[in-house]
Amino acid sequence: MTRRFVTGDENFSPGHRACIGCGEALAMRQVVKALGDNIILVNATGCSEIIASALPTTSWKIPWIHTLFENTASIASGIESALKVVERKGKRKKAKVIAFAGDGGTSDIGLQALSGALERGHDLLYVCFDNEAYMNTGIQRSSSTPYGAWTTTAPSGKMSIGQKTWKKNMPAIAIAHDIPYMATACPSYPFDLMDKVKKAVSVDGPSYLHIYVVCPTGWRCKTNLTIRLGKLAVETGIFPLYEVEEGKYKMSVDPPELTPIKDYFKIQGRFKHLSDEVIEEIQKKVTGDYQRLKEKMEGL
Amino acid sequence: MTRRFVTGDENFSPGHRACIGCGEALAMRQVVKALGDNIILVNATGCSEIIASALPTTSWKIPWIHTLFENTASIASGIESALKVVERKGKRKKAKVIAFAGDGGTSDIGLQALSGALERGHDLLYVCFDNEAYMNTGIQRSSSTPYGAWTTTAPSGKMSIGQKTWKKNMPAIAIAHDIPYMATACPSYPFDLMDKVKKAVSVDGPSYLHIYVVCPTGWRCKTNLTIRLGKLAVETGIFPLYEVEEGKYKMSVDPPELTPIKDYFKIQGRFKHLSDEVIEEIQKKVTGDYQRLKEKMEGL
Amino acid sequence: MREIRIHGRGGQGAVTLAELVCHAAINEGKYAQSMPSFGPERRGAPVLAFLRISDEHIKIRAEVITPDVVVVLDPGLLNITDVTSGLKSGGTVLINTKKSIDEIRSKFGVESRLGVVNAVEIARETLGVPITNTTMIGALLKATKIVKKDSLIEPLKHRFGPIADKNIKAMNRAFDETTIEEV
Amino acid sequence: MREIRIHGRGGQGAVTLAELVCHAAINEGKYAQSMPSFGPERRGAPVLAFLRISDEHIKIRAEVITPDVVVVLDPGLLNITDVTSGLKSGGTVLINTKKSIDEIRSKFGVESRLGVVNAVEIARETLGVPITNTTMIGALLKATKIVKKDSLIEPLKHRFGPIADKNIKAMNRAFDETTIEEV
Amino acid sequence: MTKRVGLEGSFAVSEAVRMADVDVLSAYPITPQTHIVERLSEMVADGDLDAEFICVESEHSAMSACVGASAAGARVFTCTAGQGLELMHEVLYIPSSMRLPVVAVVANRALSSPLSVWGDHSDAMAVRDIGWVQIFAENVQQAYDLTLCAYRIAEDKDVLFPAMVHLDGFHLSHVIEPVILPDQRQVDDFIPEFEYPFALNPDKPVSMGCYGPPYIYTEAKKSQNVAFESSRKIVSKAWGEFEGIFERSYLPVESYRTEDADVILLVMGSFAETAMLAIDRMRKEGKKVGLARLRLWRPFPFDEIRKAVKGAKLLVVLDRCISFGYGGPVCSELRSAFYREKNRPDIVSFIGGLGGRDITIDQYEYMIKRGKEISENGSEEEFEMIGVRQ
Amino acid sequence: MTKRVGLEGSFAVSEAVRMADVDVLSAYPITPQTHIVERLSEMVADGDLDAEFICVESEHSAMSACVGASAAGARVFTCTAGQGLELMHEVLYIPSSMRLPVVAVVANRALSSPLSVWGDHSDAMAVRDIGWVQIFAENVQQAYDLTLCAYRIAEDKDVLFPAMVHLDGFHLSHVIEPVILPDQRQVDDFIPEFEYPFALNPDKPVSMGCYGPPYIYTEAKKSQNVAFESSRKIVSKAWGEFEGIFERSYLPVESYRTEDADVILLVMGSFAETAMLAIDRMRKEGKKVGLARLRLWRPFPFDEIRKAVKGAKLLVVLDRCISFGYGGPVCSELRSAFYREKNRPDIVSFIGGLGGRDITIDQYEYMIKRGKEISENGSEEEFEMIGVRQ
Amino acid sequence: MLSWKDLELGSIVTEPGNASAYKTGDWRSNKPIRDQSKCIKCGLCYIYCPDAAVELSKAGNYETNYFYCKGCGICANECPRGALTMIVEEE
Amino acid sequence: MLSWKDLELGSIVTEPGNASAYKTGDWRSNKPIRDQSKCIKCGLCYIYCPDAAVELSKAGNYETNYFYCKGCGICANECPRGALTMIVEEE
Ligand SMILES: Cc1ncc(C[n+]2csc(CCOP(=O)(O)OP(=O)(O)O)c2C)c(N)n1
Ligand SMILES: Cc1ncc(C[n+]2csc(CCOP(=O)(O)OP(=O)(O)O)c2C)c(N)n1
Ligand code: SF4
Ligand code: SF4
Ligand code: SF4
Ligand code: SF4
Ligand code: SF4
Ligand code: SF4
Ligand SMILES: [Mg+2]
Ligand SMILES: [Mg+2]
Repeated sequence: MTRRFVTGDENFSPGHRACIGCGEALAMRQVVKALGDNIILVNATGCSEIIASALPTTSWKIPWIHTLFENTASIASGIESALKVVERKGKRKKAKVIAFAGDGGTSDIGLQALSGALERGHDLLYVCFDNEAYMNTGIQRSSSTPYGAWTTTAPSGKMSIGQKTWKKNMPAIAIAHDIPYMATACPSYPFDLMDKVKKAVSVDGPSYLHIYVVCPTGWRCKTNLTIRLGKLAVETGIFPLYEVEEGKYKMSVDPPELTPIKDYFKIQGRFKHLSDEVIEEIQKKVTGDYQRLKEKMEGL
Repeated sequence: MTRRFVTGDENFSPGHRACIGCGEALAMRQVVKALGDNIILVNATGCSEIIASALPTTSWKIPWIHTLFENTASIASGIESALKVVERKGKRKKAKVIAFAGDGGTSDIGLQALSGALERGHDLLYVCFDNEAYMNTGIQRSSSTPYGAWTTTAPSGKMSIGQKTWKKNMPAIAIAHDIPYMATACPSYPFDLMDKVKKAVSVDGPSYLHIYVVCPTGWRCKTNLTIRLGKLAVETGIFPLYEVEEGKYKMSVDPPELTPIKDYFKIQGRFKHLSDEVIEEIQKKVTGDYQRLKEKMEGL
Repeated sequence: MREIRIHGRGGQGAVTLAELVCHAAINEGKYAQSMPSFGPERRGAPVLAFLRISDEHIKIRAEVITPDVVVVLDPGLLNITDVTSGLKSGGTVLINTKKSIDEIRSKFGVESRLGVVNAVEIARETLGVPITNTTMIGALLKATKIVKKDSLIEPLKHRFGPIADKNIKAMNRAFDETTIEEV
Repeated sequence: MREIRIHGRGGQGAVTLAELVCHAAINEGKYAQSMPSFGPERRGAPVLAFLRISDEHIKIRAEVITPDVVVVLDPGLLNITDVTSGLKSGGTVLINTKKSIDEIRSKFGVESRLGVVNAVEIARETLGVPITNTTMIGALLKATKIVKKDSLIEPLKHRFGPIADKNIKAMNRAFDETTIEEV
Repeated sequence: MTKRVGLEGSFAVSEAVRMADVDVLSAYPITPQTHIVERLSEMVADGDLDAEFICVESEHSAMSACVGASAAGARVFTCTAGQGLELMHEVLYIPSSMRLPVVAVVANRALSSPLSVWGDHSDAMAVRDIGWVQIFAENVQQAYDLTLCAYRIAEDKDVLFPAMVHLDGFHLSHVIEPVILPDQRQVDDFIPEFEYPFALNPDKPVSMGCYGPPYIYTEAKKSQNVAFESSRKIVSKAWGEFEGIFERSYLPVESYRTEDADVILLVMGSFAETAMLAIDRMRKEGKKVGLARLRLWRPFPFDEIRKAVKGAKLLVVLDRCISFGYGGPVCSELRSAFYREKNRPDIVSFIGGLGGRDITIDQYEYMIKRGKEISENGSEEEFEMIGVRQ
Repeated sequence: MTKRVGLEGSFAVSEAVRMADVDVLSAYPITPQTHIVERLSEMVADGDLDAEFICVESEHSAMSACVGASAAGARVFTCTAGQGLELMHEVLYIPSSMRLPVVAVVANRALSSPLSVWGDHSDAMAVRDIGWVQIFAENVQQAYDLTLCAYRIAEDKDVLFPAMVHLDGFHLSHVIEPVILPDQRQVDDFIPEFEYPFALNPDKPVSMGCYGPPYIYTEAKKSQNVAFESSRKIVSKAWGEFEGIFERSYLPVESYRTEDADVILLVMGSFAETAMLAIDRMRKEGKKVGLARLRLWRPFPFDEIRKAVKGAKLLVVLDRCISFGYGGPVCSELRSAFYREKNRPDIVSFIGGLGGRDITIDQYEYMIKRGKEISENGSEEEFEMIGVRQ
Repeated sequence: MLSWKDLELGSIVTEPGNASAYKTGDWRSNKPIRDQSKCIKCGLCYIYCPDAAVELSKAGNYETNYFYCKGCGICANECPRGALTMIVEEE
Repeated sequence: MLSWKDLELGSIVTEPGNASAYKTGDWRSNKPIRDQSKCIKCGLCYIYCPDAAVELSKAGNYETNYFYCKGCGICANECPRGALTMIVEEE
């Protein structure tokens, strides 16, 4: 059934070295399936890059480039501009430029390059794979790590509950750049995800996709829970699926009632130290944020 | 009259080398007046820094540090953290840390450092002096330069109307970081400005002030129009004065009717090449944006 | 100096095994050194860890290429790697397996001194999870006496806190249950 | 080689003066070099510009310290700087002023060859703005014949486009109206 | 048809970029480089140059965008100075190791702190290990010529390394001098249309920038260095071709009145011509002195410098950069290059011209004299600083 | 009471930081430095270290935050590696020129591209001009000791420069070895509470980082360099004090069996002890060979290295870094240091150990032998690369 | 063993997807077994596999490619029909 | 002329506000003249001056400090009473 709507090509070929059950690798696979062949991929340092490019091998069947951790959007900008001129001068036709980066590469060290690219209006799609920490280097906190989560640099301890800051709202920051298309997605909802990828690449100008990806290694959970946890993130309202087209908000999945976050927390090692009070505090924040987000939706 | 509400101290002492009629120097003066003595100032490279610190002299009477162009918020973060520990360890009492930067230092090269500082929740006030271009280096475009404006790197010409991108919305980006206090201000409204400075420093955590400052040199206007142009920016809705406290929006000045932008454009050299059509296009955008902003206001 | 190489999979604790024994040796006043194979290997991928123990300051700082002892945490690795590679003559191979010594010898052609123990079963039963690194320490100590068994207690306690006791038990059981065939 | 130093204020076009004459000289086939004082001086602040003209390739690349000619764009500068500093013996000072040669000599003690012209008035009347740089080119040419007056036409056209003619007029008028006193 | 015009150094560079028909420009303004970006912006705005100008938000992105554009097969240009070159430091390693022929012009500037917008060679020296071709200009004509040459060199199929042209901040970037501009056809002959062999292209997918485990990293660096070293001869070849077309010649090491010189002064960049005036003066007094300039700094011209200095007893080196706690980098590398030579000159080290400080003709003369003293009697110090107020 | 424990290199560094009672930590994770930040995070989370840990968004900010905190009078620490050190390159000049005693530990790592998380000295060499005290550790004990010493040195009122301790990525950072930990009181004696003379403080306002026109820039650099040079003797003094308290001794240049050596091998960092094994083997065969290590790299120990090599005919230098188109930086600087000496050894250059490639005992032996050959018969190449697959 | 001369310019890899020769099946400790009789060909196991280890056979069946399957158990967990069972990999 | 030995550690400036000795009045080409009789002491000229060149005298009058006044004309432009006039600076 699925195969009818989805290409059988795996331009991100198997044989990659992601951890067993990696949600990021899965998301990459789904995104690449929806992208087609006429693309050029720019990859930030991070799991997405390191699992697929040990010299002298590559998992990539489409043109792919990695240079550094923080400059992905700028490399992509350069390529996009080059393609523009090269096409204008009649040398070659344009391809769509796609950037892949983790949450660290996006909301921390690569934020400025991204902001610049969005502001300048390059015709490219930037995809952030948000596994809520620096996983490639071994589970350090990022600004995208959720409040209360354990990481190696925001460990729980006598003086610490784990991550002390609330998750940076990258989708909101992207939207504040007034770009034509922004959406959130999760590979637990593959068709929604692939639809959004297609919409995003069809836009002329910058688009941004923020994809929630489960990392069993960093989240300290079983490898077979990758899909389940992604669904729970959506069903609890922790990671709402929505899109913003030309400033208009639309909810993609709107559960009639939000599942309590503790259902999501309890199957992950990174939250196991949290007291009921802290969980309650987080529950309030999640509910409130979800409510405020829904208020932005058109036709509600 | 004025003097009754305002300190006579000039911690930013005269003898500075700003251009004749500089709006940035004026804004700095007003901000510093409202800040009091128990502060430490961190200054990005830019006009604000270069006009007041030629070795072996300084215009500053409060502790002041400049290092580079892009790292102002990070230097400030370091100082703030140091003061925290030093106070905790009983060595010295805290002072408020203030960061000064231009629009380039804020919305371009220093954006990431700023975003990090806001996210981490340091107790500091970041002030952006927005003169809508890189003035210190001679009027190059920044992402804060308004659409259509001439600058040396976005010159008008046969193939160009000047700046081709819409002004980056730094206040919106700051708000997307969920900080406790954000406000826009302009030294043409000195009491509003100074009130906001005082509110901003009284907040515990990060606050952001975006101050519109007229640059007669870069805007190609007469030196005596600095105040007038600031008022026009507000009255046309080009630069609305508002504040956002804990997510709640409030308009500071709300003209019953917006002045047409051409009144503002026509006394500045940087817009003189614009056709009526382009001005019309900009007028629409200004009106629309102003409307959308007003919709966010509480109790409207 | 004795050199030990541990074969495992990312996430199985090969490095922890090396570390724990290293600490034990140092606490005994010996010189010791442990290190992982340096690389970005992921959960599931075959990995190595290394250990050296000596009576003098150890000056070499490189992967162990000619081990005196090889410890294999995951029997599946036997299918895909030659775990005996570089083994010094007279060296020992210790394998977590439910197979017998003879089966191993015939199936994988291991000719050296060989020890086997069903560490998965021990770990499942003692720890509740099939994590075999602390268990295999028992086998290592049985086969080599490289450190005293008691010397492991403090490192295990430090590392595992409340679940240290279970791990000590697993180690002890493996010590008892390891079968070694000299050659 | 002849060396010229121009005194002005940020925004008054001292550098442009140097550039225009430099271009004129180069177009005549001469060697020439012009440069600003290197620094972050702001609109209003006293600034310098430099010009060298020679029949050979110019190898020195430093500020002019011992000028043959000094051009002063803003009379106010006389109050705050010694514009004659380093002037070569036999050198010339050219000042935009409404004062007479005698007044200048007595008030500021200038003893060298001296030229004055009311460039502000000329600029106001010809250009509509008190920007005196192109005007003072007229004075410079009158005093030194360092390049031909016609040689300025192309550079002025290139630089000022539609308003070049007015500038040419201002230059010509200053050329005519400059009073020079030899010593 | 060539023409002789007055051009500011920055405009001369811009002309070269325009005539090279660059596809993508990406740069961030910084004094004293600003006039280059401004002039290029005008050219693009006026349709005189059909290129995309990416107005990036920082130098880090400027270089990154160039890397991306170059990987996509475009001819690219960037320019920067001082702090800007520092901010892109990490990125600079990329085009040299990925073999992308990015061309950059650096208007040399001193480094903070204290902040200085004025020229010295600290920025240029901070990138000497990175594997870019580095060429120093000494006048405005050279700023034009060498920018053109940078494309010819970088894009040669036997080079494919990035190239950097250094012109001293203000002293060259802000000075107007006469320049001979060639005909466009001459330029087209000299730098033909460029096709990168592995441009990112869906028709022929490649992976660029895979990571290098220990198994392969040393080999990657060996192949990079061998290729870089061998591009030295292409530099000379390109300059030979340049001379054929444009009738001006360049050499990796250029000498001035060194034929029978006992003492040779060595400087780089815009100070060279002023130093010639000192040499002229001393020659007039009968002193056997000469001047050498490293036109090519990387790849380092070992053979050429050894030849150029042959016979001299003393080499006096002026560095415009200080490696703190060590000394002048140019002097250090020259000494190393001569270390194993049979008939090597003594080499004495001076440092000066920092942060925009000029060096006068007198000071050059002093260095030569003092250099001889040091050579004969030794010195307490590893180097001497010139023109510092005591 | 001292105690002997097994510690990973990264944990040893963390222990030193904890015992130094650092006030502000600011770092960004990067392999192979991660274990340091992780361990320190734990210490702070558990209340074992009363410090603010600023989890910055990049290395550029990590160093900037340290600069800010140091200027405010705090004792600070950061650590990084490879790309991270590169990304903070511009910022590194600030504490050295503003005289802020920031302490950084660098887990040396090779530079991209190709990306390598493994060790070599390219990152360390890329900062050799910047004016930081640079010290190389060769085992885990030294990683601990030298981190402590870095505070003692950096904060000395006659130094007030930032200091960097280099430990080789993985080879030291990820290896557990026995370490002798001192008593807290010993540490407190060694590094007393620190008060920066001009800390940012409203009670006594100063302006830091004013800009320097040409009028003053050269003077600023002169005073910086003189102060930096003279901090060399404080390094030795500090190590003397260290020995007094902790009974382990360090020297700017350390020698191993060099007494009567004809040939001296020179290496830096974690390779040194393995090289000793090669020396031992050759000594057993009666060869007069020895080993020298630069413990202190900046300020460069001119006198000490000249003394240490006195009498040797040949110095064989192994660089773990390549200055592309030139050669090994350590070798180059050594040659320059010996250039004007009367009885100077021949110096031969090898490069190896790049991107995590080990050097075997056999290869050290080879270098010594091949070095002699080259010394006698010369070589086509300026340097030879070790362990590269042909 | 590659020599330095074998490396492509800039260490570029010119063989697209050559990493597919790497057998990630070697990582597997647990193995999914499909009961085709229960399978309704919904394809979820296909679209959810991080390692693209589920393939549609010519016959129209979904089958696990054990060359790549790392044994995460996602397919088994998500199969709406319980057609997949994880078993311990044989030694 | 400062020697290198005169510089403070790190070129720090320890004399707060010593730039106030710099006479920016020298930059002035136009000069504001105040007609105190028209002045209502609103202080706008004070609060709007970029150069802090308007001072309140002991007598309670606003007065221009020509040591600093650069002559921008802002005060004159913004004075609600037209109490300020710009005149050309004398030679
Ligand atoms: C300048 C620089 N700093 C740090 C690193 C180390 N580093 C590489 S990947 C990474 C974390 C990546 O995190 P994220 O972007 O979230 O991607 P993930 O690995 O989680 O998919 C870090 C810290 C680097 N390569 N370069
Ligand atoms: C890394 C770096 N890049 C560029 C510069 C050059 N630079 C200094 S200030 C400046 C522009 C400042 O613009 P803005 O922040 O808007 O402040 P303004 O001068 O307009 O007040 C630039 C480009 C620099 N100092 N450092
Ligand atoms: S660490 Fe997490 S994101 Fe990275 S490969 Fe493993 S599972 Fe995937
Ligand atoms: S350029 Fe503009 S902002 Fe800068 S000092 Fe001059 S007027 Fe003020
Ligand atoms: S998920 Fe289950 S039912 Fe669906 S195709 Fe796979 S095996 Fe068949
Ligand atoms: S177990 Fe995991 S890897 Fe194997 S086929 Fe199922 S989903 Fe794919
Ligand atoms: S603005 Fe005018 S009225 Fe007001 S105080 Fe100044 S001079 Fe007086
Ligand atoms: S003219 Fe300008 S500088 Fe002078 S007092 Fe008035 S506002 Fe101030
Ligand atoms: Mg991540
Ligand atoms: Mg600005």
